[in-house]
Amino acid sequence: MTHNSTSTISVARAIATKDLRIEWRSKVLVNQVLPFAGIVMVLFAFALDNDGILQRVAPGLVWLAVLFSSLIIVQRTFAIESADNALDAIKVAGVSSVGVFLGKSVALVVQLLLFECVLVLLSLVLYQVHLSWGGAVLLVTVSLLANVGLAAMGALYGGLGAAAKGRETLLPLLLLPAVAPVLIAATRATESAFRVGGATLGEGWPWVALLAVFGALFSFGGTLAFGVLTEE
Amino acid sequence: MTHNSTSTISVARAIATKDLRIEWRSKVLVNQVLPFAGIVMVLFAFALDNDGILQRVAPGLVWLAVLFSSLIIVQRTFAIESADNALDAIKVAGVSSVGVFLGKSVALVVQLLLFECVLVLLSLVLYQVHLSWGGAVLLVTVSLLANVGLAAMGALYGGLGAAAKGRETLLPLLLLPAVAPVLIAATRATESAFRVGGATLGEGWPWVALLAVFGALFSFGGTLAFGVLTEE
Amino acid sequence: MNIHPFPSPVDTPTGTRASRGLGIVVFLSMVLLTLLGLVLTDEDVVQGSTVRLMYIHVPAAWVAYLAFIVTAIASAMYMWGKQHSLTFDRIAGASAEVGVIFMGLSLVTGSLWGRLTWGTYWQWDPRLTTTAFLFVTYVGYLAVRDLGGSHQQRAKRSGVVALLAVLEIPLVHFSVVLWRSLHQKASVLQPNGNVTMDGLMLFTLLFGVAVFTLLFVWMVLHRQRVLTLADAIDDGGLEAALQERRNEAN
Amino acid sequence: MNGVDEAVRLHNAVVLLGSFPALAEASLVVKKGEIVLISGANGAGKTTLLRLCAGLVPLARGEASVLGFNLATQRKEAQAHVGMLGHANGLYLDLTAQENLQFWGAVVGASAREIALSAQRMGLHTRLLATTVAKMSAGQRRRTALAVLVIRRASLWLLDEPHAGLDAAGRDEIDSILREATSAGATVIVASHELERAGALATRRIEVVGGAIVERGAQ
Amino acid sequence: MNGVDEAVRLHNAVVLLGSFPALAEASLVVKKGEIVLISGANGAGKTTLLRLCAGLVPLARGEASVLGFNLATQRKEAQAHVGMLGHANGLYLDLTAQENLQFWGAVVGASAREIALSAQRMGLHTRLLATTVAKMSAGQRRRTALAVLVIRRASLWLLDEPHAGLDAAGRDEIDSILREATSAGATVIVASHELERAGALATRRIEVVGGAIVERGAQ
Ligand code: HEM
Ligand SMILES: Nc1ncnc2c1ncn2[C@@H]1O[C@H](COP(=O)(O)OP(=O)(O)OP(=O)(O)O)[C@@H](O)[C@H]1O
Ligand SMILES: Nc1ncnc2c1ncn2[C@@H]1O[C@H](COP(=O)(O)OP(=O)(O)OP(=O)(O)O)[C@@H](O)[C@H]1O
Ligand SMILES: [Mg+2]
Ligand SMILES: [Mg+2]
Repeated sequence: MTHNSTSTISVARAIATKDLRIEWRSKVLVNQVLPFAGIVMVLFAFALDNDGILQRVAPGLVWLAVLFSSLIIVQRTFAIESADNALDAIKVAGVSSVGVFLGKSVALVVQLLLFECVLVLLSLVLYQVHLSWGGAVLLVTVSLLANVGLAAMGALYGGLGAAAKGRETLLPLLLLPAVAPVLIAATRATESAFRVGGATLGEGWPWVALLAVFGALFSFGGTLAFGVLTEE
Repeated sequence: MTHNSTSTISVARAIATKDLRIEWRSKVLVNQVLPFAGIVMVLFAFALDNDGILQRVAPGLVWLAVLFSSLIIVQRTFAIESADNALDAIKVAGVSSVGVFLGKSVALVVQLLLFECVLVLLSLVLYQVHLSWGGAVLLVTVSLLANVGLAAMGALYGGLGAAAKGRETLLPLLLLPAVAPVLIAATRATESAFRVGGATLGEGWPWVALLAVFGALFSFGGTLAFGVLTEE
Repeated sequence: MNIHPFPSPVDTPTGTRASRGLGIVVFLSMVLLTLLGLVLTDEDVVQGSTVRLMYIHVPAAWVAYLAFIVTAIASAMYMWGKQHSLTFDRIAGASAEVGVIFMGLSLVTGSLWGRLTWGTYWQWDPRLTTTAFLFVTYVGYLAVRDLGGSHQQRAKRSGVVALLAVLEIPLVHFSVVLWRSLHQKASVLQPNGNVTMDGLMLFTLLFGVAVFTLLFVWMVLHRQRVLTLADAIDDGGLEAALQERRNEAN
Repeated sequence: MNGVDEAVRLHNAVVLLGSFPALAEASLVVKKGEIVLISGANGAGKTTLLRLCAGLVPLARGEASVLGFNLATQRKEAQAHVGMLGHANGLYLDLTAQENLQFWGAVVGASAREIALSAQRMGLHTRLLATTVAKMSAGQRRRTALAVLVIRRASLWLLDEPHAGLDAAGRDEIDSILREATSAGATVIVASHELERAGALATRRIEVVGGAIVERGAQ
Repeated sequence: MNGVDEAVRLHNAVVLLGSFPALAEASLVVKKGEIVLISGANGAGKTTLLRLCAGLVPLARGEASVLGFNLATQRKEAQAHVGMLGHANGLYLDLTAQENLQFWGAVVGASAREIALSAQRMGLHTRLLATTVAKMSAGQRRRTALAVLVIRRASLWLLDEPHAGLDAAGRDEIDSILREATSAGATVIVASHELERAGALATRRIEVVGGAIVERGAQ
């Protein structure tokens, strides 16, 4: 009598669509987190504006801003589930937890990409960075790969925090050290893309490889671990 | 038959005690926001460590970290009230809104002070700043006064955001420009205290005066405006 | 079924004979200002032709200040007036909207000018930064007006914000004195009252201020009437909604 | 004009939530000492009616006064005498029941004895008093919220589905508390879907239909 | 051992919340097709019992199986056939009722027709379907949650105070939905404090006392 249980893919799609629709409807990230990140970058520019320091640290600032925004985005994406205890409802539905993990991750990747586009554009204007075509290609690749890693770790630890009620505290503690390597690799690669401190484009690509490894590792690990971390 | 309504002061005290007790119990700020701010500062030390840049921008970094933390603290202090709709209960109690404002502000000041102590100590260690006794006195005065301004504006606009449900979006938009002068004055004064870029201690005190003016102005304005912004 | 108890707002003109007259005057003075700015005045000794940007940049900044001050005064009149008349609130809103436009204009012309003289669109200079903050503050003010709730509530809330926000203007104005700044020091109105500028340039600048002020008045007049009609539409919508709600009861 | 024996007087009151008229020209007079049961379909406007009386939502049109205070101009004065229990409990989840009660005691000026008494009445025994609200069951939270309400000693009690979530003993207790309050001169307005239970308590019954009020006559 | 005609079998089940034994050696057998009413004081353990059957809290000791699946080892398999309505509604507040239903439809694999049908049954008319849940009244939210439950077409229905917040029409509707479900072979367990209402519906009644189960006999 019960419905046939749906496939992992369709669960993932339903969750990702729903998350993106909620963001589209509530615009919390666009209206709240994005201006926040923007103002962070403006204030940094104001605090550091002398002697070309700003250009030198611009890549680091961009990725710091991404990192903080990603923390808030992860928190928000699980706050949606806890608000009226939809998390329990999803658990009782007995659907594939891999599907839930993938859905959450995809929604996070999409939102992070949007953020990065805006933040990178902002940094080009605010920090007066010059970007060549080759640099742009490098930057896009870096963003994509870095996002996969950030999103996978975010979904994993965000899920853990939401499952262990009232322990959202754990999120930054777990997430920040875990994604620090991603941050560093992305910063170094962006330095090459922005050509700061005499870095050349060629120096950037090895970092991209590293990001790809992290992304793959984190997604794989997340897929395996999510069920264990969030259930019961 | 109803109780005599309690005085503004006792309402303020009840609210401040309650807020601090909740923080003491839940440790959200200490466990969540503080490590976050700490990691920001470490990452900066990591990103900027050359040619004494770090020492030069240390004051700016400290106050930026304070500012971002203060946004999160303000959001948290009003999230407590909205979680089970205690805000409505407080309104129906018909207590003095000045009392509510003062209570919230005091709790914010205390929490901000705690944050600043940790962040300043951290900056001394991380950025290898030397602090003289005179500098320390200046720094303490600056922190106290800057906090009053931050807390008053935070309580005011946080209350507005909480009252207009679902529009917490406004908080950074309203709060950041309003407290930017506080940030600038505090940074300049801290530069004197840290003696960076050849600044002398004496140069710091006029900024303290400015901070005092802001603090007084914001507290006064907040006291008058809070009721109007949060009611109905 | 037309349930609106008043003529359709769509057909109600926002102009009157007086405001149309004012519009014509503004238009003609604009033409004259363009002539003065582009043709009749000389190049600056140091800045060359780029100085012509001043005739927009400075009036726009000053009229934006004026607009924000008008917003504050109108808000005060709403709050402390006996009637709590929404007209004042709408004037405050209209004036802030126009002020944001002028402030934006000043920011844009300033950064163009900066590109020409300093070689960069933007510098993290106190005047520029505080101006940007002032701009953001009034964008925030407009967002508060948009929060929803009753009209009176909107008026009260935004009135408070307007009174707080106006305090930032002195900060922007004195920022060049307070902090070491790249930006032009107060060159027209110096603290000691001296005026240091070539005659026709000064005249053009002041004429620009006058024209922009008239433009401001004209825009606020119309905008204020549009806001009045928008509020009326809201109220008219209420009648229809009430009717529908009563129908639920059958 | 506002009779001293009137607890609530609404005249063509309109309340807008967003642009939706949750109350559409509702008129109602409640005398002091009454226990009024408000019934009505889901979404009819019961909660909004109570929130209007508590001064939590602004009046868009019409007139409303509570305990002789005009809600448009003397809201704070009215609120000082009004106690409300909404759908939400209004508790701080990270504090224990005891700490919640103490906070409200300090805010409304109730003594430690009153607090202990009302906790006892609502069946909050020692273990529960020391439990944080976050760990309580639904009914235990509701009991804590009711204990907070009791120490308010309000003149006008507004209750939104007070019986929901309470066990049999809790239901009896709240009924006897409300009866005591009215016999001491207070007025009670209860919105409820449990018509038998609340109807037995009420001295009068009204129905909210599509944001307007329909009298159902005394019981 | 697990009889095919048993929907729930608990044997000395212990559930710890933190370190508190919310269920203390509860034993219970529910046959397929039954409608069981669980009553009990606030904090007795009713919600915990339902959450155990839904596989939402781990078993600390004892045995528990649902629809023939052992909860310790085959939780997912059991959950695929279980539908639960808790104290909370489990809805997304920023989505409309329609969008919530569509999401759950996609997750559990229900067709658009089923969704439309269950929305209609729960009285979610066009305006409501297009309203975000955040703007709904308490009862309207509960109705949406019930509509979501209906499209689950579960074999075991677990309901925590399903009547609370619903108006008279909603109460009748939910009763008839549950009767239909059991006549189609499903099993229903209802925790409730409204003994008259839920008692009339139930085929059997049990009471939870201090985390253990006391039989009250068939009605
Ligand atoms: C984005 C860049 C700029 C911004 C945001 C900006 C903003 C302002 C503002 C707000 C004022 C009014 C100040 C007051 O009287 O309180 C002002 C005045 C003025 N600005 Fe700029 N400005 C910018 C760039 C420039 C540049 C590049 C120049 C010329 C090199 C310039 C020349 C002037 C002059 C001459 C005045 C009149 C000064 C006085 O008498 O106070 N500005 N600007
Ligand atoms: N922002 C809004 N926009 C549109 N409609 C709204 C908004 N907020 C509330 N509503 C509607 O207003 C009505 C509010 O009703 P209220 O909460 O007073 O109902 P109620 O009688 O208490 O119902 P219940 O029995 O379900 O608690 C509902 O129909 C709801 O859908
Ligand atoms: N983390 C915890 N620590 C201590 N006690 C807890 C914890 N979590 C829950 N409890 C207790 O466990 C019991 C849980 O009961 P449950 O929610 O199952 O009650 P219930 O029968 O549903 O009550 P109600 O009728 O109020 O809904 C309560 O007594 C509660 O105080
Ligand atoms: Mg209601
Ligand atoms: Mg329960």
